Amino acid sequence: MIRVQTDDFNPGIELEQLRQENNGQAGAMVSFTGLVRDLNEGDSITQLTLEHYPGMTEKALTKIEAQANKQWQLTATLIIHRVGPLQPNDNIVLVVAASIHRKQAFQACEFMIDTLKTNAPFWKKEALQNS
Amino acid sequence: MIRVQTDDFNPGIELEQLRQENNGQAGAMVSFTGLVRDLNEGDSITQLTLEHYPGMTEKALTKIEAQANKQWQLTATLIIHRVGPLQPNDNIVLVVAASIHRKQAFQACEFMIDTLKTNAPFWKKEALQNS
Amino acid sequence: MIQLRYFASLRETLGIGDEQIELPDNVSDLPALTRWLQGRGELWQSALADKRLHVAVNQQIVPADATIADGDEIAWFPPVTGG
Amino acid sequence: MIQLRYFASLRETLGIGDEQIELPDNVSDLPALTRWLQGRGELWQSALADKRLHVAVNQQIVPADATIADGDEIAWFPPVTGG
Repeated sequence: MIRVQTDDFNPGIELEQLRQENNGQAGAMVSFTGLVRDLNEGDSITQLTLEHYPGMTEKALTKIEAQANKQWQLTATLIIHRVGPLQPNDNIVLVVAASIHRKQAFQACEFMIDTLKTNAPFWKKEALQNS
Repeated sequence: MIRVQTDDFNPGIELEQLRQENNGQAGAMVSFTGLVRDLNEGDSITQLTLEHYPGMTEKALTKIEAQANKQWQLTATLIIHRVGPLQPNDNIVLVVAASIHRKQAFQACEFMIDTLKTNAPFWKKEALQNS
Repeated sequence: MIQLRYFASLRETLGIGDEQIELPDNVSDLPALTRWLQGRGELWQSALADKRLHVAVNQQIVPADATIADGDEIAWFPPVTGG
Repeated sequence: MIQLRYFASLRETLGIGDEQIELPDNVSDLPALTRWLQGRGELWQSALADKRLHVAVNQQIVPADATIADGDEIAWFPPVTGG
């Protein structure tokens, strides 16, 4: 499943949901959470805005998920990506892969976030803001 | 941090706790959740009991965590492992690695669960139980 | 008509996010369309000359010499930085 | 005194989880201790002959020929299956 949203998400609720649906099938669930880093330690904070290409974004993420499911034996996959204004330490992205096999879950999760970083039409715009 | 416990744990609460403490430091958080697989589709369920070697278990996990922190640049690590009776689909183990670098978080998380599987004194005992 | 879209820093440079235009005469591929747009002036000339730009036709990344047709949606954007 | 511990299927086979014994005379390494324990009878003889068993001395995995001393905690167990 894929989701693109301005609202925050809760990785814990998503993982618990996937676990409930798992029903004893997969023994391994690997998640990647991307967070907004706070690059400035002084008296200014980073203001981050994530722009995307509505329509193409969903197609790109759906394709990434399909590629992972083709290449590895997965019982569930999930990609959630936020857009819009973000604060330091905010969740940006969540990628989850569940599998019978631990190694496959790791490989699929890493493949999805690596491919997302190079192929999905998101653009970060950072701006310093004096507090 | 490491924990060995009979009680269930909630990966979501643990991840959110780590995120709150992260404070904008790490941009990548990778988690592995191990679940009890339900190997039987018929009218019997798997009864799983996890035995361990108290004392040595904690030492082994502490060593695994220290090795990961030595080998990779991590901002936080966590290993939680359950012992005692477990039901199908229950959480068994949670391993988390947070880092500035995505690749390092993946490698450290996979290293910790791989090493745990070969070096930490846990033993699964499965028994079929007619329902 | 074709739909043109510009994203991120390119949108800011050009001061436009999207537009609909008639497919210009004798334009049937990306290089020809880019040259046509660059004819709009210095700003367009230099902005679209950036070799790092990606182009998507109908929401799929395509090579720089891809063909285009009436009804297409064509988007230019800098390297993506999501995740 | 030395502390002996047996885990998992080995504990079930032997019917004992742990015991404290005096360090037997002339026993200063694992092979000698194992032979001494195997002298307890057929059950011990065959159970401790399993090459897949691991041994930990003072809660650290050690090679099969490790030395032991008075006060040590020595544990035998089958391959681990956690995670």
